[in-house]
Amino acid sequence: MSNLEDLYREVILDHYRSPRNRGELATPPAIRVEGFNPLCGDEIVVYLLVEDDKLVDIKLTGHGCSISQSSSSLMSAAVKGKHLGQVRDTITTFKQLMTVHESSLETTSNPEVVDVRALGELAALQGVVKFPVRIKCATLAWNTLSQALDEVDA
Amino acid sequence: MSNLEDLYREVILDHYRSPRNRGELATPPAIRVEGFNPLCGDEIVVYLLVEDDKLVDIKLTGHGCSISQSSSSLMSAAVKGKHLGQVRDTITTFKQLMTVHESSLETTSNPEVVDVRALGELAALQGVVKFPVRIKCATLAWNTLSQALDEVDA
Amino acid sequence: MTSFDPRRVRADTPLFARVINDHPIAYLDSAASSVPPRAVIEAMSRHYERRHANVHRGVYQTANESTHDYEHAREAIARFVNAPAGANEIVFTKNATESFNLLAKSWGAANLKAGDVVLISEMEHHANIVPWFQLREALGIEVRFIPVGDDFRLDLSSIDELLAGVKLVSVTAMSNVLGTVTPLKELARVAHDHGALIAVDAAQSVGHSSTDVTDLDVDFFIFSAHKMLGPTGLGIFWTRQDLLAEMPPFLGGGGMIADVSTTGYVPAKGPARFEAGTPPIAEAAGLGAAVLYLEGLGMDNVHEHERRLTEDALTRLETEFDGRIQVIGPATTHERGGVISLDVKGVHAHDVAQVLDQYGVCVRPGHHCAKPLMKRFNLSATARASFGPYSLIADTDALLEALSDAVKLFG
Amino acid sequence: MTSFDPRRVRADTPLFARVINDHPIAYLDSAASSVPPRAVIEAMSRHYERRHANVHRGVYQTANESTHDYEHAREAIARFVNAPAGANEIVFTKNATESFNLLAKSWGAANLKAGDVVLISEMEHHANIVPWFQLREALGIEVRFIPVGDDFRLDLSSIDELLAGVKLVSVTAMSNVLGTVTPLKELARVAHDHGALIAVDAAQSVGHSSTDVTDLDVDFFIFSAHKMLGPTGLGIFWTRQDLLAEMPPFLGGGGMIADVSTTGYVPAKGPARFEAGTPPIAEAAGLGAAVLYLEGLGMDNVHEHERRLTEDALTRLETEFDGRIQVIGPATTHERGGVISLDVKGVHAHDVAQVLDQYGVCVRPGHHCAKPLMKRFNLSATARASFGPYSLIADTDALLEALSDAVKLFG
Ligand SMILES: Cc1ncc(COP(=O)(O)O)c(C=O)c1O
Ligand SMILES: Cc1ncc(COP(=O)(O)O)c(C=O)c1O
Repeated sequence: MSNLEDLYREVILDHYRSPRNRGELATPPAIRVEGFNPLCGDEIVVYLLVEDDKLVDIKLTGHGCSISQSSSSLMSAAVKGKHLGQVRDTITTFKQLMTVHESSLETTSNPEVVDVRALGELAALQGVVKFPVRIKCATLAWNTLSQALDEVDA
Repeated sequence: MSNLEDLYREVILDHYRSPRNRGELATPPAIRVEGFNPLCGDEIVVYLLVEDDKLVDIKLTGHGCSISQSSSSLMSAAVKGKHLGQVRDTITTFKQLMTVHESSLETTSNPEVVDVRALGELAALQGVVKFPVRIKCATLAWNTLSQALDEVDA
Repeated sequence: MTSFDPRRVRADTPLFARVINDHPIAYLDSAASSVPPRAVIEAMSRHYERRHANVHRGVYQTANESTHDYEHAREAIARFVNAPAGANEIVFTKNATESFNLLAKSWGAANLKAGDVVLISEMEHHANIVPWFQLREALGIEVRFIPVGDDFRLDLSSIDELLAGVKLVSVTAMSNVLGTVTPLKELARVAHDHGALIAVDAAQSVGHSSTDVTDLDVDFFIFSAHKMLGPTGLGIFWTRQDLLAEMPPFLGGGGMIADVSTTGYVPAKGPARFEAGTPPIAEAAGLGAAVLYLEGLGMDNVHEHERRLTEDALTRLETEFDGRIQVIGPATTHERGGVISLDVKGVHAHDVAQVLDQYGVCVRPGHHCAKPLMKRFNLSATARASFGPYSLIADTDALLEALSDAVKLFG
Repeated sequence: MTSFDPRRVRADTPLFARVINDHPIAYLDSAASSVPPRAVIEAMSRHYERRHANVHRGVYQTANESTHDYEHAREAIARFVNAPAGANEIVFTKNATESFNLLAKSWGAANLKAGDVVLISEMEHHANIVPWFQLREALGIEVRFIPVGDDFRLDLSSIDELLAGVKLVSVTAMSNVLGTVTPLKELARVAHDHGALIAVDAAQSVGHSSTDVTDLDVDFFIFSAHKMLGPTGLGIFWTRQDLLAEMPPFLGGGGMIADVSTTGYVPAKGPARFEAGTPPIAEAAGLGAAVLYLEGLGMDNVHEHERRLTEDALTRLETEFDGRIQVIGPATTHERGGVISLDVKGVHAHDVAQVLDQYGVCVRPGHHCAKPLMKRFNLSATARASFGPYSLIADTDALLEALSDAVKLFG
């Protein structure tokens, strides 16, 4: 059964109360991409500074629930300073973690295919999949980051 | 209970098979008004020749079911040659005959307020009120005539 | 006055048998959608089981019965809102939102031109905003906003200036976020004095208090069946017969025509002109039953019941949380309905609602389709609790207990 | 292949318990609206009794369940018609008619300009005619008609000339008057060869034979839930994801936006952009159940069953009435569905239907919202009998007996 401790782990509440990498970066050289969750009103703005295929800096602004805010904070900590390839891998892994098995209303994360240890603190978000409506809160920042990377490529 | 003999009285079938006053009148001096029943596709065209407050001639064209056709034929026979005041009285009486008591799906005509004898052959249409959807078939010609009289007044 | 007992309403409403996370359901989301009683659900089942057929174009018995139910619902609604010319003034749409699109794109497109002003308010639902923006794109009209004051009420102090150039005032009867009730009679009077018509978004009022469009002296009145104990899939549009007669068609198709050929078409007269295609027939049967049910309760009883619940909840929210929880809306029940938006300091509305769900308490977090209003008060979301005729003090008890826990969890 | 038994379908469908004028009901009006089985009715009752809540904006359990049912129906429909990109291509409207208005007024208004041609046919339903006439008024497009031949089929002999200047071909999959089935694959190919897109009115086909929009290679596909054993109040619009992404908003309101301020709005992406306001939630739950039920029957079984009934009825109508009754439609079941329009010489369709009602036989008289087609064949009305998966030879027996009596009564 779903219960609140699974969702609101201490790491999550900590990142919610003290978000990492809040702020803006000058554009250019940084790029700026906005993400919306129209149904709940969550908004996020991601600033990326990419140099030599490396994400040298990332900043975030926006507002939303503890899940969307902690997920974006955890994300920023996880990808800052990484090569873009690694960033993409992290996104992929995280999205797999958030995959819901749609065979029933019961949902489980996908531990066989996701190496939870490799995720570090991000693994705290694992409990979100038991609350399917909150998955879009957790993935908002990541989808926005994906979109930003596409702009870098373009 | 509703049954077919009530609806399809011999007079009605006779007027359906041999409609009276079919045809057109030259306009002007006659006036011409069209009536539609959009839901069933019935159409009627009424030509009226009014002289000195008298309906000296009436002709009809159009097509529709036995009820709409016989009602228009019966109407033309009932009003032809009458003074407009009498024509209006006949319309009123006929509409009363077609009044449905909406308190339930059960419907009855209104014999207390309608002098059925005064209606002559028109009384054959009395059975229609037991078939509420057909009332609009029976009244199409009459509504069109009403409208035509309004044009005469205008 | 009939004796009104909310526990009987509850017993009549199957959903309340549900247990959520080991708690009896505390449904506090009637502002989003109300919960239909058994009589409404059964009216629809009966329709499908006994008489289902398409309307209007049949002569056989079940088609007559279907048509009768459908038109009967139109009469019931006309009576319920006291439409001066009865059922001829009631158009059935799919929801209040379609009704607003009908207003903007039929009446509006025919009667407004570049520079004309439609005056709405900062506390409108998107249903009464976006169609006007769309009309602005199409025609170049101006959309102007009546501001909302810090007292959470329409600021009518400059209403005469605001009305300059206005052809239509379109305002909510009751805010679905603040609970604020609009002084409609007064607004109708000043609008008419300035030569403007007035449209009312009654989605939040019709199921909670008695309605009289004739007495209000308004011109358009819009609401949804699913917010008055009726089904989804059915909206209502009322306007005066003379205005309806002049409105051009909106959606085109079967049922809304008098004639069609390969060269053109002639639209039908009356409400039919705006009801293209197979209408929501079973839904109308359900709405008819909902009107009967509400009439049985007595709308004044419903209103007084919800007023008392609201008064109690407002008092307790004020006294039991040391200012940690702010009510976004008027503090008393004066000109205010049973919609209570909460801002819990330091806890996002989504998280509040999530914690409450563990207690079986159903509240809605978000912007409630009223983003301009949220921006006005610098909020991104509230957690909204709202009452219906079946609500009990026990629901408020559950709400407050769960809120305490949410506050504790987030520290 | 599953074993298909129409008597089981009948036993599953509560309406068939009805007795009309002392006769068991012979429901032969599925082309107007089909009769839902118990599973569909119960899915909707269960929705209202157990999980009713508005969708999308809630986090509590019944809101999740509602949302799940609603989105699940979208997936079921995507699977049922084999939409290449799945549920993201399915928009829910209120009926097929709204879907056509969406096509004309969103895609059409954005992609057509004065002089562009929309090619429809003489056998279209008003739903696929009037919206194009409305667009002609608004934009000055041309609406052109593929003629129908004396064999009651589209006359495609001049299709290349007809396609000159055409941007969109919009045709019915099956005529609701004639029963004629359109050669869609062939039409899609020639339309595409001429650089035109193709839209399909599948209202009459989807509940009666299997559908594969990918294989047909069409661009838009429109139908109604209530003609496929589902509820009223719900229509479907399918188009390819790339086309959907480019379509501008149609109805404005809540749910179709990404953002709204006092100065403007940003529309949402995907199907949501076209689903303004509270959607038909219970209806979607019903549609989901209808799809499951039809999948259980097997659409090929349903099709073959109705084909046999049609073949039998056509033969008997031909042999038993000495030419007094004419079938307005193809004489064999080759490229023809189970819709049989009758012209009884000397008896108006309304009178035919009235007499039939005395025998519990439900047929529909009238122009069937296809007036241009009626004019083409110089008819004002036909009496139309149509089959569904629950139809039996006994229904045809009742029809023929009642027809004999109608012929006798009118002499
Ligand atoms: C061929 C055809 N197209 C469109 C429609 C319109 O469907 P609806 O009335 O559900 O909008 C119908 C049925 O009335 C039809 O038979
Ligand atoms: C004030 C108000 N107006 C309009 C609407 C729109 O109603 P619907 O979603 O039924 O179209 C709502 C509810 O969502 C509302 O609360």
